[in-house]
Amino acid sequence: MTAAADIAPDMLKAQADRLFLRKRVFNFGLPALVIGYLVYVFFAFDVPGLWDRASFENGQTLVRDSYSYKTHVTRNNSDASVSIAIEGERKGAYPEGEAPDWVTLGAVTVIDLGDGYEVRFGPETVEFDIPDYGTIRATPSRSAGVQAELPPGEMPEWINASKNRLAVTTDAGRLTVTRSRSEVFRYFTGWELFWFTLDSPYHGVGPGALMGLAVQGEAGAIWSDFWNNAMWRHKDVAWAIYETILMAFLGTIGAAIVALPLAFLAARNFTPMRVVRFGVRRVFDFVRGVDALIWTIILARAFGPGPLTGALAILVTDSGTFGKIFSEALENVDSKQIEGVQSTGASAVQRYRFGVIPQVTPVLLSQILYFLESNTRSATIIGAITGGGIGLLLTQAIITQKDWEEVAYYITLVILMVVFMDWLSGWLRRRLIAGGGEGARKPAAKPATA
Amino acid sequence: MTDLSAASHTVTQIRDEYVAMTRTRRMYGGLLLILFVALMVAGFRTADSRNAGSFADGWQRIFDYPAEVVAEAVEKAANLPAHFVTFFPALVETVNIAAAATLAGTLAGTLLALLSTRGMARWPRAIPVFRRIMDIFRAVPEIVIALVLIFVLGGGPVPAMIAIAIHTAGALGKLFSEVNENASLKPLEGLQSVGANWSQRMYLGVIPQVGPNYVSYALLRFEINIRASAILGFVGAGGIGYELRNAMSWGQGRYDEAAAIFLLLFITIVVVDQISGQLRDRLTHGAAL
Amino acid sequence: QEQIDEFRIGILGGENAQDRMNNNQCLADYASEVLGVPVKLFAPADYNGVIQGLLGGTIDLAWLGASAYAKTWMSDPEAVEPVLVKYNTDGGYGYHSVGFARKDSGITSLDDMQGKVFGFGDPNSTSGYLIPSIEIPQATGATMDSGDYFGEVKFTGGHEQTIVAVNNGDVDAGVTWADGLGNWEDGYNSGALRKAVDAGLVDMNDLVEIWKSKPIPEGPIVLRKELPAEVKAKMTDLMANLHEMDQDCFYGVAAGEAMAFKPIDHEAYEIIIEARKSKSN
Amino acid sequence: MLRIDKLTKRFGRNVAVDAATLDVDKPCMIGIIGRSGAGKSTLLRMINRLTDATDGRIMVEGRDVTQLRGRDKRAWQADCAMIFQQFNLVPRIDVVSNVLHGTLNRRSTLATMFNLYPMADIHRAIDILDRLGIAEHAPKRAEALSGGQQQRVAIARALMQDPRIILADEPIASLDPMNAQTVMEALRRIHEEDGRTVICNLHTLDTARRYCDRVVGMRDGRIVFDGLPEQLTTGVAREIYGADASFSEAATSTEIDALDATTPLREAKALV
Amino acid sequence: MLRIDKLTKRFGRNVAVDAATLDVDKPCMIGIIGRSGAGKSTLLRMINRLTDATDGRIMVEGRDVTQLRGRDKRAWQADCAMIFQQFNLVPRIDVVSNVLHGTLNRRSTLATMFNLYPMADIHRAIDILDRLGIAEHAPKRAEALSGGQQQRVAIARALMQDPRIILADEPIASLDPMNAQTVMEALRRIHEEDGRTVICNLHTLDTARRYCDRVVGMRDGRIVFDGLPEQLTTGVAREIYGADASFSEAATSTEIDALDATTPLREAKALV
Ligand SMILES: Nc1ncnc2c1ncn2[C@@H]1O[C@H](COP(=O)(O)OP(=O)(O)OP(=O)(O)O)[C@@H](O)[C@H]1O
Ligand SMILES: Nc1ncnc2c1ncn2[C@@H]1O[C@H](COP(=O)(O)OP(=O)(O)OP(=O)(O)O)[C@@H](O)[C@H]1O
Ligand SMILES: [Mg+2]
Ligand SMILES: [Mg+2]
Repeated sequence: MTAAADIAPDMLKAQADRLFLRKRVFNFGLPALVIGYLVYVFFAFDVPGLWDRASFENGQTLVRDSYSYKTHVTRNNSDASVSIAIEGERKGAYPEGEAPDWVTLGAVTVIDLGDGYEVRFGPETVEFDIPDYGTIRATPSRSAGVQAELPPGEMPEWINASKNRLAVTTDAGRLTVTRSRSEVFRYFTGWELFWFTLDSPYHGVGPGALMGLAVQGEAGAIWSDFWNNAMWRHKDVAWAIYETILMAFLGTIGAAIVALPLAFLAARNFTPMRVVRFGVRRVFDFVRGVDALIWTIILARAFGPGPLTGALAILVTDSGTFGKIFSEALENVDSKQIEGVQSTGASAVQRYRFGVIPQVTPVLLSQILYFLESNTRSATIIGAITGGGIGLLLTQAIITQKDWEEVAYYITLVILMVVFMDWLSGWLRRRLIAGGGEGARKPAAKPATA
Repeated sequence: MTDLSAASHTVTQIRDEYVAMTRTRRMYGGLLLILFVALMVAGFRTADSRNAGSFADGWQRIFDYPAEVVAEAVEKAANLPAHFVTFFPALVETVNIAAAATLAGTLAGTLLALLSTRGMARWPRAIPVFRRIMDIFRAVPEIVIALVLIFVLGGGPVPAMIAIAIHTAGALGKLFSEVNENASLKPLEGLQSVGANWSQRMYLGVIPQVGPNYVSYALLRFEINIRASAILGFVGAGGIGYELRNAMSWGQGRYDEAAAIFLLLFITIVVVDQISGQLRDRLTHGAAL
Repeated sequence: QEQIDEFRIGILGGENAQDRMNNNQCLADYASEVLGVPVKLFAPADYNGVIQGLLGGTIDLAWLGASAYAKTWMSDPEAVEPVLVKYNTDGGYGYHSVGFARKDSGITSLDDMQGKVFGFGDPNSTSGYLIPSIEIPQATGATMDSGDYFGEVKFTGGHEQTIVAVNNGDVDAGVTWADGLGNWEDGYNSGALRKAVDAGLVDMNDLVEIWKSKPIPEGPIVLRKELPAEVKAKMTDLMANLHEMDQDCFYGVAAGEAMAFKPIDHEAYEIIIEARKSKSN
Repeated sequence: MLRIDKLTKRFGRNVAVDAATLDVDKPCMIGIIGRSGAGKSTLLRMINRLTDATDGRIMVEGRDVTQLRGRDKRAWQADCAMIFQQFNLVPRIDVVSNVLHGTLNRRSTLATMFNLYPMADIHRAIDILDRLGIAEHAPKRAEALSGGQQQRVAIARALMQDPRIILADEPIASLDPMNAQTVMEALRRIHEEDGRTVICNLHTLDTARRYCDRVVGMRDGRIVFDGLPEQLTTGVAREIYGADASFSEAATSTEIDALDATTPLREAKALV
Repeated sequence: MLRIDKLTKRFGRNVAVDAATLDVDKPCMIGIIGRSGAGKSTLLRMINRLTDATDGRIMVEGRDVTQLRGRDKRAWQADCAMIFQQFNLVPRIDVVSNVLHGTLNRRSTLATMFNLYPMADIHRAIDILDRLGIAEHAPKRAEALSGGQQQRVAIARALMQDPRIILADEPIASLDPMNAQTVMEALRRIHEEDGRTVICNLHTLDTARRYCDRVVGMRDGRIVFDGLPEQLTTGVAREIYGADASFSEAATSTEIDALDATTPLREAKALV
């Protein structure tokens, strides 16, 4: 208070001006630094070039394909046989002589694509009626390639014709004609055959009717047809999810069991020997620093592909992480309680059991549960490499770049699975760490040390 | 204090009640333990039987592969420095991916956190929406986003960066909103009373309170993201992970490369770990930003 | 004679994991019948997974790519022996590495590729990397180093990625595999191009072939050497007769039309091994 | 100047402010008293528009303030400064910046983000701090100041807004008597020297009597007394506080004089 | 019975306990007084072997306790219970289990790991709690109890050890006067009824005078007084505490009586 007297307001003002100058430098400097860095990254990553290279058509295909399916109608031009298959797959093929109602089989196979679009596979020539454009004719032959007759005028960009191949892409469907075959793809919205494949008697039966049949004692058969669906393979998917969660569970819990005793060796207050502590900590750092994925590859030699390898990879990495977190928790224990137990003449093990464990349990438990959730995500990725779980199905479906509806399905399942594990671990945390507003908050703040 | 209630309880009664309680507790404890052990054992056996090799046969061979790599690396130790130089740009790319993604993710996470904290949200009704968005951001593994984006954008660092940034936004958003919940709302009300708009309130009222915590979490995330970006390289997103995969899957003949890349990556991870650990310590224990 | 208590088959990538498992399930069933032990299928995403399994003794049978076989042999010559190979309908057991570009790029041969960007697939792939990396330099008379003949040489990560990359213009040309039978505009009878065409990813009208390798031997079906002789004989027998026993199953296992699995031995792959050795540090 | 007309606020079933009507025709210093939960805070918060009214109007120069939205509402808030019991400063930020927050409404968001306050504003902030006798703390962080100093920073922020009305919600409730006196005197001086209207929630009668020109008593959300401090007899006070005969004014006092009398007793004890 | 002979403890240069010599030949209640840092806690901790002595001996029935190792040391600890200022209970565990920790030394490690205590012990634990008047809290978690109750749980744990000697390190320092009295009375009763020796660090003279048969004064690690409570004059106390003439006993008092005298003053103030 007395100091006020000897500092004149003018001096204070000058001081404040300097303060604000400094603040502004900081305020402009920091964003400038960030922006500068982003600009550097922008060019280092060649983002402008990326924009040119980006194929948004692929993106559209992907999005469209993820909620729709296509039915292939294929004519083998050498033997004139016509086959119809959902997604062009054998498992989705219509039995010989059968067809969906928009295809009329016969000498001339008529494919009605709706809205006036119609394709006819004739004995020689393929015809495609396109409203507001006209009719395209194409005649494939062994010798002369594919001879296409287009309506007069400039060829629109959705038609791609060459000597040996004609491709027409319209909203109603796609037609390709080559020397060996003519093929029509018609797109439908939905995940076809999700419940039952074509060979199941329950295909196309409404939910109400299914309920009725189920009541009449066909529940087992219905379930089996659904469960063993060859197209979507619900059974395998269920197994895959189970395997993924199993990897996360075994890995996380195993890591906790391994890490707990080791953590005592890395805690200052329990291991006075610096050398031991230093050694154990570096081991933790090492196994943590090598990512689980690399452990997977290393372990694959010993155990081969499969969920156990994945679980062990998680176990090894997380032992390091848990070791670090646990030892930090141990360093924060209250020594009073331990002393209290010690003063009764308890042995070292009893001291740990009653003086230490009750104190660290909430922290440990919440960490373990937190990691259980995040490891479910890791297990998805690890599974992709080591050969198990939903991760493999997902990455394979993505890499082979077809069947985006499967990709969409798997992604949905993965999200649901992780959200479920998130919820489960939160629920367990609340249940197990009862009575602790404190304990319940910790996990959130703690992943910090992860 | 409690003598009133004591009077109505005789010691025998208390004793019986406690013994009964102990019994049930022991029983539940025992059951839980049995259940847990059974789960572990059953889970292990399933995993073991679905694995190509069993645990019992394989554990002696754990060091076979590393030994092979190390042996070749030692034999060609002279090549290592050259490899370090060769792969350094890839390492820089990996670190750049992690840094840019952390930066972007932190900014997005901050926004999401502010929008989903009670008392701060711009549109209080939309809080659950933003929370779900964060949940989903967090739930999708980076690898999935990266693979899908590679399909659209082509390979390279950008898909990886976007994938990691999305995940980071979700993860940090959740942590940040927990930090926000512990921040005092009083300064906000103070700013509101002078007629400050939402962004002014957030920037001047919230950020100064939570800044150090944010930075600390973001640094931690940076550590994690370096690892993640290396891993995404494994699936074709560029950077050192990609080189590591190429070298590792080539196998015999390029293990020296693999070892060099691995060392480079490992050293980076440890160094960043240490630096960020120190910084975070200073942020949480020291005062200033 | 020692006994085995289970038999493990590793399947390599290239197709949807589930499809692969499904296509090979019939083989597993037959094998189980013949051997009298449970048979398990494994389909790791990476070539490496199966190779490590073979080396570590946790996979008993696998159908490897030629390069992958060479890698396995180089790591441990005593680990596996090749027994069978797939013969194509034309009676050969080779396929090709095919170089291709976008038609509108104006590139029609390797000569036009000077200074342009070239894309390999997976560095472990025979057709996607190994063979072209030997044969193309012979054709161009320069190395495959970035900036020497090609402006830049990259790995895209796999056959599918190469096709997408070329189609998108990320790389000017790339290599992938094809059986070399049938017509270009169909993407040949089988191969990565054909799959991409069927999936609607690319239109063959937009692509041109700029290079084609000499025939590459198909990868062998290998058995772990340590297996009891009886088991090896039974499995070899089973697979060799699969096309007669069950046409559908054969189609699935061979991943398409083929003639049969016929015997082969290590010599056929010496050339690949040589190629690989020349590429190692 | 300011007309509050049947202003009502309901929280669910609970009526926090019940048809409060108040007319302020010339700048004056008004003290609002009433016991905890009487609705004092809610009333002020409605005037500043921190809380929306359920019913009724607040008329200022012909405009109904309760109807303002967005930019207009914020402009009104800038015109009617608020001072809080807990100061509500940004603790980690320096004092001048906290004072400068008073100008936020006039500055663009971007400018404030980069601390681009005009020099003139910065100097004025220091002048205001000087007037309140805490200029030398200008560069310190707000949290480093004592309660009384922080409250004066809050007053400085309010003055920085150059408001016509200053609302103060129990500005001295968390201060010790010494600081309380300084703060009340500052408010009084501001009223007298600048001619601003000051409306001040107080929880002690004697403070209201000592500093205010007019006292408003609230009970259960309703305004039950509105008059000169002199009219505030113990009987009236008892009615406002709903207290029985045991009510003693001293119990609510925070005046230094009242306390001074008790201090020696404590010390005496310690010396026994 | 217990002979402490030139017991010394050095922490680096600092001599915490300096050749303390003490002879206890029959069970009695001893109060140790001395100001903070005098070495009281260190002395008790050496007796219980929580801290190792630097020099000197502690003879009990012909054995030198300072030389005991491993099992023997733990057996001695079990025989000489310790009560701490901060209770040192395990807060998350229920009261009975905390008391049962007193039996840890007698039970096998394995059995205790799973909390498998014999029924007889459980019953005895509850009886002891009942004796201390807190039986009805038996199933609660220790952290749910008030300080005085927790200290009684700590005493129960000590009794559970069935020790010959009970060491109490400022057992009432963190308790309010009401609870302090209960705890001291409990300790006194235990001494009288069971004939156990109780050695109790205290920081107030009057407590020592009131409850102890013998008072030991420590100053700078040395024992400077050892006698009957009656011998503890203000002069002696000044010497022990190294205080000057302004020293007043009441300043260290926590007795209820001493406080009662001051309470009316406070109330009086409130009624002014
Ligand atoms: N946000 C709110 N939600 C629900 N009820 C509220 C809220 N704010 C205030 N109330 C209720 O409105 C009534 C008036 O509260 P108000 O805070 O205005 O009283 P006050 O006179 O300022 O009391 P105090 O002296 O305790 O500050 C109280 O019954 C209170 O419980
Ligand atoms: N673990 C230790 N390390 C170093 N010095 C110690 C340690 N414990 C005690 N001391 C020192 O020994 C001296 C005696 O401490 P002690 O705790 O025995 O005193 P005390 O009489 O119990 O005091 P108080 O009333 O504060 O508990 C003090 O100077 C103290 O600083
Ligand atoms: Mg209020
Ligand atoms: Mg002490």
